[in-house]
Amino acid sequence: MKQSDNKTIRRSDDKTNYEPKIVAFLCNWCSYAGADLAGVSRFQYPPNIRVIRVPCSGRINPLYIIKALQSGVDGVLVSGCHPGDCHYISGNLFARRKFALMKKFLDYLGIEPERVQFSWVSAAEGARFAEIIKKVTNDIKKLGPLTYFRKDFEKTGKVL
Amino acid sequence: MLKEKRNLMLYKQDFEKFFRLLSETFTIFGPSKTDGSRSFTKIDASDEIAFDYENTKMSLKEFFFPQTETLFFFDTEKNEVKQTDVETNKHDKQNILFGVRPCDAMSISFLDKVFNANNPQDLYYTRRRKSTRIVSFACTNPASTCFCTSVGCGPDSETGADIIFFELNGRYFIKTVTPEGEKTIKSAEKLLNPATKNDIEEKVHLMKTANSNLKKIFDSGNLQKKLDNFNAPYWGKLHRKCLGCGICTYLCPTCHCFDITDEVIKSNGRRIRTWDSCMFSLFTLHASGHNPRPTQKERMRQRIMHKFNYAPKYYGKTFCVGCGRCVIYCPVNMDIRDVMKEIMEER
Amino acid sequence: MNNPYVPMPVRISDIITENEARDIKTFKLIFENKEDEKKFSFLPGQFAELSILGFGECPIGIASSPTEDGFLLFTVKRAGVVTTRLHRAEIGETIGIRGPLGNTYPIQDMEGHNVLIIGGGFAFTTLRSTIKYILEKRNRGSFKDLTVIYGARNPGELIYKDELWQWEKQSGMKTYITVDKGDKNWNPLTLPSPRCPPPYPPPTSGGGQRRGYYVGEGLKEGGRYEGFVPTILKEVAPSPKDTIALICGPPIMIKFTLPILTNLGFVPESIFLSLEMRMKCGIGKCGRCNIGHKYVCKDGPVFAYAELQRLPNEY
Amino acid sequence: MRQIEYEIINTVEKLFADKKIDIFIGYKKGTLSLQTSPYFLSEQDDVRKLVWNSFCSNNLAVFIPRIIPNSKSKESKPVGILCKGCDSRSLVGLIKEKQINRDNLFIIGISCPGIVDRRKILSRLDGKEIIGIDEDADSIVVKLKDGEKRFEKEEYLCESCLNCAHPTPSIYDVLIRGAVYSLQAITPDPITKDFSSKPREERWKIFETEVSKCIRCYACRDACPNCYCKECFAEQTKPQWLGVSKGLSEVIFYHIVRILHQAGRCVDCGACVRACPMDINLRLFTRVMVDEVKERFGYEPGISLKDTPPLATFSADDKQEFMTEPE
Repeated sequence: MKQSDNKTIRRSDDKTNYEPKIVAFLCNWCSYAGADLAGVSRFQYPPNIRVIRVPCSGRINPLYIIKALQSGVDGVLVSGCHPGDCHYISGNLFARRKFALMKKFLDYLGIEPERVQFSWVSAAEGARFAEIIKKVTNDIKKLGPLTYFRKDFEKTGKVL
Repeated sequence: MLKEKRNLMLYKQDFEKFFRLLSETFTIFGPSKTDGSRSFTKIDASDEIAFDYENTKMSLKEFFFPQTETLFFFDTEKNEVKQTDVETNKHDKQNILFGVRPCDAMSISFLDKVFNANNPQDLYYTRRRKSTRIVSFACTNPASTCFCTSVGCGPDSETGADIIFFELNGRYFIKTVTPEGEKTIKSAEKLLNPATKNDIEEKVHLMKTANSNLKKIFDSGNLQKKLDNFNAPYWGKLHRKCLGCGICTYLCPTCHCFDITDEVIKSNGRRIRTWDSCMFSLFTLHASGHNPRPTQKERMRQRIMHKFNYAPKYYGKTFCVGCGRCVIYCPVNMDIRDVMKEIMEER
Repeated sequence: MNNPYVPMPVRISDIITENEARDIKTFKLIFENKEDEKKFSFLPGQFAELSILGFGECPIGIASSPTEDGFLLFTVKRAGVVTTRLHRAEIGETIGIRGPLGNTYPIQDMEGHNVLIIGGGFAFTTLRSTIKYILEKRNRGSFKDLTVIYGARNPGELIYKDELWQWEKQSGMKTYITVDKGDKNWNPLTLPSPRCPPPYPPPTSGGGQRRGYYVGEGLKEGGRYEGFVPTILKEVAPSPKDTIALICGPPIMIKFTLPILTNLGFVPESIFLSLEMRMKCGIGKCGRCNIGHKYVCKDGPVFAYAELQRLPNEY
Repeated sequence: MRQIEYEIINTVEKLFADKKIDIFIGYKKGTLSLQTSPYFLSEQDDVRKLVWNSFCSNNLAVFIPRIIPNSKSKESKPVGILCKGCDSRSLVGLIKEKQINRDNLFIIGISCPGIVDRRKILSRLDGKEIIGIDEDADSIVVKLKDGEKRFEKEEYLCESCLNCAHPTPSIYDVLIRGAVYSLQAITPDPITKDFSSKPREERWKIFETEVSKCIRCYACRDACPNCYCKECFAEQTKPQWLGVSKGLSEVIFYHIVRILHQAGRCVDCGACVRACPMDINLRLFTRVMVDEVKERFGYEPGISLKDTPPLATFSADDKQEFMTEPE
């Protein structure tokens, strides 16, 4: 996760003009193409997402999501092909089960469910992609920055 | 300069005053009642101290050699080391570790040999060590898991301590062990009286009972010779129930192995040292994939040998103080006393 | 007071790719601060911790000789996190160094004696330092005959090639170079011409016939071979008289070399090995590189075979 | 209890006599009161040292992947093992995930009356030294220097045993029947139900305080039979997912990912809780996954060798109410 584009998104703990940082894991065959389509079709959506392209939503290990949250993002979106449309036949259906458990568990621990979201976006759904990004960004904006377990040794690294 | 160790008495009703006088010049740490004497924490009032604890869960080493320590901070963008506060920070206020068990106090004298010795000196450890006095508390009621007398320690061992307290009936018998200890109690001098013959007798009697409660299970000198047999058959068996977790080494007051790694967030980074354990499979894994200790057998052997054979050869001391933490907390009840017995019985 | 954990800055002034597989590179380092350079006095056999901020440290043997002024050489094989990053480094980059660490080859004991150097693979680094040290004009007189036996998997894997070809020709030392498997340019010495100097530079096409290594007598001036180091050692059969042997190489090579040296009549006290272990602190505190009660980082990495025999066989 | 102990000893003796096994894993008397220790015995060893009581807390299945390293290799003789209900469920998981071969095991199943939590008893003794222990069907009698103390087992069982649905082993070669502590198992477990009813901030606070005690000894992982990965994510260096410091962020990361990794595998044996030296109440967080897997996929790990693990399969009409839809 390269964080060189800090200029465009200024993060601030001040809630009013706070811009969340969101990582979007997009499946190569549908959602990534959907995002592309949203771009070429000029559908406007908030610039808060950083896209990481993955071969399939089934490739997502819960580890990646937790790592992203720990590394300083405020929310994560995972998006893949609609059920039945997976390029690898059933990758997204396996993934759906993992997502269900993960969603439940993070909610149970006390992390807001809006922090980690999952969606299906096909290659033809540019508009839907833009809508989903809008929703996710708004949700996370409302929650404010994630402070739960972001790694920050500047505060804790003090010696005795 | 201290000519001889002094024996002093303090009445229990004066302890509160004594504590307050000391806390004017020192920050006091001790086993606190609030966290169930899990570790040594800052004590603000004398009644927070848990006197009757057996042993803290975390050993004293944590205080001088914390689980995670920043060696220095750096900036990866500028590619430069920002100095730590080890050189710059002056710690004006000195610390007292109060109510340390003699075994823990002794363990610090071992860690001194590793970190404080001039070969070269470990500044991080030394700095804390220099600013800290250890006031130990003799054990009058040792736990069933204690085996300090087997490894050359004891319920009234003075090694490593600056002052040692003995709890007598209604009063404390205080013995100053080092010049630093003498300086420590200077401010509370007026509360202290010289010990009488009676007091000394009572103390001697008290420790006799405590000592008799501790069974000597093995002799560490003989054990060292016995362990010279590196390929003894028992190594093939002993480790079998070991899970390979790091409880025994992390809770051990003398285990001091560590790892050095870098952590980076954006361009801020720090080099840290963290506890590591010879029980972990990755401990000795080379980058090439070769591992000199590939199975739990070798790792278990390393732990035992390091404490009872290598350390005596290298530092002249058996690196075990018999605190019993590894015995209490091992999830599979791998009792080091049993292991020792088995080794001693082997012909 | 010096903090033993803080690295000194050094600049990479040159990078040489040593082998065909391109996973061994030699880095030429120059101190950023002159005082650091003065403090860094070492002898052949010692190592140092190279550190890259954000990646960590790795212990590497010093390949340059103390007689080479103004720079340090480190030959690094790409293996772990730090070395992989180091291999991506560019000339001009600043890295860190901590050292010198460990003990040295027994230079004083070696003085006035013949020296036999046996190296394998890329573990030749500290041995190169030793050879350079001995060959230095003002030191050369202190040592008697110098014999070098060096082997690698194939000609492409030989490191310090330029110097090897030079040493082959140099008088006052015998250089035996061997590869496990030669290629068409590798021209091992063959029976009819035992004293024939090796072709230099290696022929570009055709080359000599590959007929395996030479078996026989009379090879006194060194040469090129095909075969494993222990085998060549057996053929070369250096005299144990008044000789100190230094070995550094992969464990398997060491394992087969030691019995041959013993058979030749070398006593364990005259054989010195340089060992490798996983290290972190390099100053005998972090407690992972011990072999028995010796720390490889502090009491080693050089051990007399006699000493090693008394230690557990766990490396 | 004694009766069952004899039965175990006789069975094992016979197994050795018939040359059916070379090694047997059971329990022997521990060196501390209220504790037993895993016992590896071969033919030469003393079979009569085997014990069976309310303190046989270790999940012995954890040793199986370590001593039978390869699932494909057929050992000449199977390994004998004493299995409680939860141990056998762990074994089922290992067999299903091809870590071991069923033919390599000789399982002496034992229906389990529940394991007594020694920490619960110790906390009632105020650090007094225990001289002896007596056990009958319903209670534990702890003998102290100054008298005795009686503890009703029912109150002092481990949390995971209190809500155990399958105290009788699901697979075995020989089953030794004994008293089974029978309580109606409830899903979801009361502790998770109670926890989920708390406000969000409080839940996180509890989670944070619990795991902040962690010293990263990895005992929870090493005591877990289903944590069999040769290389754990926590120790990987390429890439390094997890830092090695004791910081809260790392500890939280480790526990979340470990628990998620165990989802669909965890048989709620409580081995991690009992192994933890810092008394972290791990079950508060692990149990919820067990309940969720059962509710969502109708799957209970370790019950049958036939059904597919929930995350290794799917159904076209799995519920997906949690997916984000545009507003």
